[in-house]
Amino acid sequence: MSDAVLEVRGVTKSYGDVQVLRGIDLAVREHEAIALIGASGSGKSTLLRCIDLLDDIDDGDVFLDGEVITDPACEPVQVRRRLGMVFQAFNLFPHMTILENVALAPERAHGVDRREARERGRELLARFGLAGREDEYPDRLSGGQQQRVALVRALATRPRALLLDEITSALDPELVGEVLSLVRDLKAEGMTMLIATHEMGFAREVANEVCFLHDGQIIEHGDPERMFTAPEREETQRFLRRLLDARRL
Amino acid sequence: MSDAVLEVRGVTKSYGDVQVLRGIDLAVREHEAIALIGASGSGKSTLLRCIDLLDDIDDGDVFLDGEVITDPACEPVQVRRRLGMVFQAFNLFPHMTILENVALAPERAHGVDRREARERGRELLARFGLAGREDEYPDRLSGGQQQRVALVRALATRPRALLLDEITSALDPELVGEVLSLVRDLKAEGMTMLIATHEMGFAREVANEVCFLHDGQIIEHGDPERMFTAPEREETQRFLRRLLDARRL
Amino acid sequence: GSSTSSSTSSATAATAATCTKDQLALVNSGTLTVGTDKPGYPPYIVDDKPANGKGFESAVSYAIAKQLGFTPSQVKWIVVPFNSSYAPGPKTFDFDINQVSITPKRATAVSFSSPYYTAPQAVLTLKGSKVENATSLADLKDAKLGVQVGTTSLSAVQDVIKPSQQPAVFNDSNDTVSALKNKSVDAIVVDLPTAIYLRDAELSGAKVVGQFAVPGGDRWGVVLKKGSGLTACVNQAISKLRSSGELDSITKQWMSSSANAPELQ
Amino acid sequence: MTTVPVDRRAARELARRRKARRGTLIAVVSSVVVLGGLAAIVLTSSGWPAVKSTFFSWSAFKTSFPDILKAFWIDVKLFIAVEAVVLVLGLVIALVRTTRAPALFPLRLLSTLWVDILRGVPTILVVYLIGFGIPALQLSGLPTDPVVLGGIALAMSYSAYVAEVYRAGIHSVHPSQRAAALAVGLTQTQAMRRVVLPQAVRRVLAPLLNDFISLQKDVALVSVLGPLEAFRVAQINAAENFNYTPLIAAALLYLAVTVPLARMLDRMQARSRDVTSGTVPL
Amino acid sequence: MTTVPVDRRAARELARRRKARRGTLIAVVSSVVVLGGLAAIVLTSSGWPAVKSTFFSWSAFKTSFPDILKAFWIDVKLFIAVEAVVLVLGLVIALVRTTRAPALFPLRLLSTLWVDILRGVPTILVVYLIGFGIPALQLSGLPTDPVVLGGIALAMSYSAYVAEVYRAGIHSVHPSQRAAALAVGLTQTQAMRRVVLPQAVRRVLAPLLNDFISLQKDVALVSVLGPLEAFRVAQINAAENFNYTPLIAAALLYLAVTVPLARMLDRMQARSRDVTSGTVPL
Ligand SMILES: Nc1ncnc2c1ncn2[C@@H]1O[C@H](COP(=O)(O)OP(=O)(O)OP(=O)(O)O)[C@@H](O)[C@H]1O
Ligand SMILES: Nc1ncnc2c1ncn2[C@@H]1O[C@H](COP(=O)(O)OP(=O)(O)OP(=O)(O)O)[C@@H](O)[C@H]1O
Ligand SMILES: [Mg+2]
Ligand SMILES: [Mg+2]
Repeated sequence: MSDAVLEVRGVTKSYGDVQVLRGIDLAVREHEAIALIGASGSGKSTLLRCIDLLDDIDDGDVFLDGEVITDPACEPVQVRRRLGMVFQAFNLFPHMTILENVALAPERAHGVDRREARERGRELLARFGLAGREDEYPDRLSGGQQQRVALVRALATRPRALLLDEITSALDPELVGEVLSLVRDLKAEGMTMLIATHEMGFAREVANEVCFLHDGQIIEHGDPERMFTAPEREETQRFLRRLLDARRL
Repeated sequence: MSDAVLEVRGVTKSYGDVQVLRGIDLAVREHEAIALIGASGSGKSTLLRCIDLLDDIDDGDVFLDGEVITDPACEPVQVRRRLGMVFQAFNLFPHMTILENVALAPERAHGVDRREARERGRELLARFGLAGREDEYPDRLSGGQQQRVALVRALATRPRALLLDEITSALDPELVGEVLSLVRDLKAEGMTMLIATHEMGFAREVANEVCFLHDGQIIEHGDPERMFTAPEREETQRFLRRLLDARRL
Repeated sequence: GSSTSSSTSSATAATAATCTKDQLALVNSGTLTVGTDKPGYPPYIVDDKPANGKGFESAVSYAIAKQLGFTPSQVKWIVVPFNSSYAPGPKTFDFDINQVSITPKRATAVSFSSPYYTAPQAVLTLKGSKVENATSLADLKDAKLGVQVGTTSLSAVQDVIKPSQQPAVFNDSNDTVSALKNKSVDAIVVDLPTAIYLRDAELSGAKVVGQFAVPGGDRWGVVLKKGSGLTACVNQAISKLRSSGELDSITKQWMSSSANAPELQ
Repeated sequence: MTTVPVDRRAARELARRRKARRGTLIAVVSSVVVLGGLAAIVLTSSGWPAVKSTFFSWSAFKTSFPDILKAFWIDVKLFIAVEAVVLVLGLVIALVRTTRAPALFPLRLLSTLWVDILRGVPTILVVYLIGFGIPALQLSGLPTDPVVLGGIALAMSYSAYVAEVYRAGIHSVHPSQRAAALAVGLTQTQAMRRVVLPQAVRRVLAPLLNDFISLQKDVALVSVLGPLEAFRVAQINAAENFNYTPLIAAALLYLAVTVPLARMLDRMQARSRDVTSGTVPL
Repeated sequence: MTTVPVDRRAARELARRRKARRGTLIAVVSSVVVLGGLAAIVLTSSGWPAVKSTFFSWSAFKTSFPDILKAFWIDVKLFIAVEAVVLVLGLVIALVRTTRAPALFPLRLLSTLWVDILRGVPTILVVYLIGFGIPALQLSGLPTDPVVLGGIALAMSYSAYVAEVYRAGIHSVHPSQRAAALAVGLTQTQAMRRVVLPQAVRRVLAPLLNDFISLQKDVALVSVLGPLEAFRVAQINAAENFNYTPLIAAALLYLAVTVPLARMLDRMQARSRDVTSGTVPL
């Protein structure tokens, strides 16, 4: 058994006849950030969803702190409480205020006292530059602010690791920076993270390792510097070239 | 009277107490592309909507081929038939097939014969790399393909000018390239365009002029090269710096 | 009893000459259209077929028709739900016969003939119920009583028995009987002929506790359109039937068993 | 670029206002003409006095109204009780119908049958079956009070309608909301209760209100079992005096409840549209 | 990284299947026990023979069914005609209520009144008012056929319900769809007809079906005006023979229409959810 916080071994997953994941191996060690890159439809979201047990896998194993969490005997709710996940579309609860969004899980899932949950929510929001907005509804905030709330919501339960699924791709470009810099801060504080992203510059800067997902397989992985400057596989090169066309490299 | 296809003069617009546009002046000459840049909330979408008469302006005038189209006596439906508009979120009609989406306006708004409208729709779709997908529903397509359909839908009525509202910002980065290259082709064919965009590289390459919208006013405009390398206004500089942070410059 | 209603006083105006078949203003000329609700129960209608001439109200109708000069084949029966018998505007019937009690208020909406029957109310219960052996109206005070909507029984109960609990009111005799069978009510109050019929035909172990008169008498008349010219002729026919004894013999034939229930005071 | 004529704004404002004014004028005039015409035709018709006295008689109204009002309390109490049961029962059925676990197939089948049958069968028949059938079974321990039995029958019938409304609402909430709720560590039940349902209910307020209003009126069906509720009292009054006015009196009582409910709902919907219109404005 | 144990997949599959099987078993057993228990209690109760003969008598069924079936055609014809009118009228009212032009305020007020009043007033009262009131006015040119008048009354009442359902549907379509339709050059009317409405209707199929089913059953109210439709025939049969079985027979006819409708709708909804689930999958 390795000392990884998160470990994925030979995970496969199909939707109907389509095999979306074809044997994924991956490990995230403590305080590390792994970047998951790859084209749309390559299976990034599916992998993160499977790790968070939001989808059943067909085969393989996922370990959290050495424990097999994909065992049918394992209680998914308990696992999800130890992980934090942030989605591309924020997925804030539109019928709750910002503070309610953040305090919901500590209170209901972790049994934290209501007053305390709100107090802590307030603090966290303040730390992420959202003081004074606690009682507003999510749709009053800009996209960048909404995504910051989503990050705070995931952090409020003090997760063992964070799963970030393209958390900036629904944002207006000039709002991307503020969210990325928060993730950068989290990394500096030692948060363990698995980050699906399209922000190559950011991946290069923050990630300890970059994995290129293609057609349900990690066909190339390694040091960020090398991955972006000297990719070995033709598919990786093609992918990076397309981003270059879109001026995203 | 200038020889501009589209001309905007002193346009103001408020939502309730908030003044969103504070006197916009702008002209797009034939075969020209003007890029409209600016932060989220600066009023880009509002301006384009006002030009397409999807919103009433408070003051000022908009001219299309020298004719005041913002006059209350002017029939908005006729004006919209002469302009094409593409939205950030594609806004395809989800209950119609791709071909029906494209053929709807020629048939219903321009009285083109049904058979002919579909024939022409088919041709256009094929030219934009969508042959064989005519009878699928929009949600079966990738974002890039959907946005290409939206472009085809706007072109199907042979508009005098195109209004493009951040048409790539809802796309996965590796799909951005394909849509941008279509717009590049349109420019080459001489299409007159007003383009709100966050893709600075693209704006720099394609636009004849770049206008920086800040807080409802065009506070700086000019040659793309100069705008990006030597912006005069402090607000422009700050905006560009933030994009730099997000690695979008 | 209360005085004759306004409609009966006009009877004198009718003459034999105006009451011939050809002189009458009918819904369908040449035919006497008679309305009644569906289903009709014995002893008023037999087999739910008013046209068979059997049953008290069917027989009365044919007797009136004969007086007016109609042959039985010239009498046409139509279904008139009770609640539509008093709708304003044109009527689909020449007269409607449906055990309708004559009251002055009702007479403001329709015209009534002079009464063809005066019905006593009866209390019907199941053997073993707590009111089985009641001998006076006072014994019924604490009973839960059931009645049928649109009948005089409800006001009879409220005005004469004055029970301590509100009576239960049902849509038709079927529901009323079901409630009695289910013991949701201790007894039901209906007109006497109906009580006898229900006891004999629809319930086993039922008993008519007794009969009582409604103050002023529950007098039934046929319903006609307000101000109908036919009213006088029908009244004339009824009074002829009464004076010739024919009404009496029809009543005896169909309502004979009415007598043998004890009077409740 | 040339300058904007200074009087443009004023001219535009004027033109707009003139157009609006003409529109209003046309609408008002046409409404008044049509309605006034109809009213004139009705009021001058030869039958109007007869219609007026049978449907809109002030004296009949005055004498019947107090009784009807008193009986209306049965309606109100029964309505509130049944509505509470229906809201819960309908929700349970909807939740069962939306589960997908193969293990729950039998329950799903049962709830589908419940909905299909109880929605398809006339409510009055359910009232008969429960109201006359249950006491006829002569089982001890079962309720025999006709009001209670009628209430049970109404609750059964309406739970089927309301379950379908809830189900439509639940389906309309995007699955990503449930995923987000599970991801923060809520259980399936909590995710449903705290995240999906509040949004689902908000979206089906209008059809729910439709069913409330229907239920309020169908409370009158309980009268076939004997109780004297408002509409029955009105019917008795109508039959007694051969005058339909008491029914109008009863209808006014219904309106006094339903119209404020509808207005309140309109306001709630307007507000919830402002606040929770969705995540990303597309 | 270590290798995956080869038997993992099989083990997991097995465990999953065992769990599912146990779940099914529990569900089946509990359903059977509860239903069987209920059935046993009912069937062995001392009153069951009486209940059976009054509600479920085969001979009463056989004798009444042909008459009821014949009368059912009136229901079917009337239902179809009224439903068609309701769908159009309800739509018109909903469209008027969703306009915002200040000029149309009087029309909006009228349609709000229409909805509030006709939804709040018991349908039976509308049937009385139209069915007895209109002929009583003695105006020439107006229909006097009770079936037609009853149909008009039902259409008025249900148009109010259906208008509210449509309105909810229209509000649920994102304004950007309308903007896109206008932008390609469609008129307001075309945008509504071709783009907004098709999507709106799909979203409110379930509550619309609820209202269809209610209407189908309320067709029976027309019988107060005289026509003998199925439920009325069943009631007469029931009252005649002191047996409720004919009502069950009528209910079976209703179910024969509504259950297939419900199943069809379920399938339509499932399909439309697949095809038009929205633009961007968030
Ligand atoms: N619920 C589902 N049912 C069927 N197919 C699905 C489902 N979810 C995802 N897929 C398919 O699985 C594949 C992988 O999807 P996934 O969302 O994991 O890709 P991704 O790498 O996250 O792409 P993106 O960058 O667009 O988010 C796609 O082809 C997608 O169509
Ligand atoms: N219908 C509306 N009602 C009220 N305010 C509105 C409305 N539409 C836009 N606004 C406001 O007008 C301002 C300008 O919005 P607009 O959408 O034009 O900006 P934008 O430049 O297109 O931004 P983005 O890059 O996010 O699309 C914003 O502050 C916005 O909140
Ligand atoms: Mg993804
Ligand atoms: Mg915009």
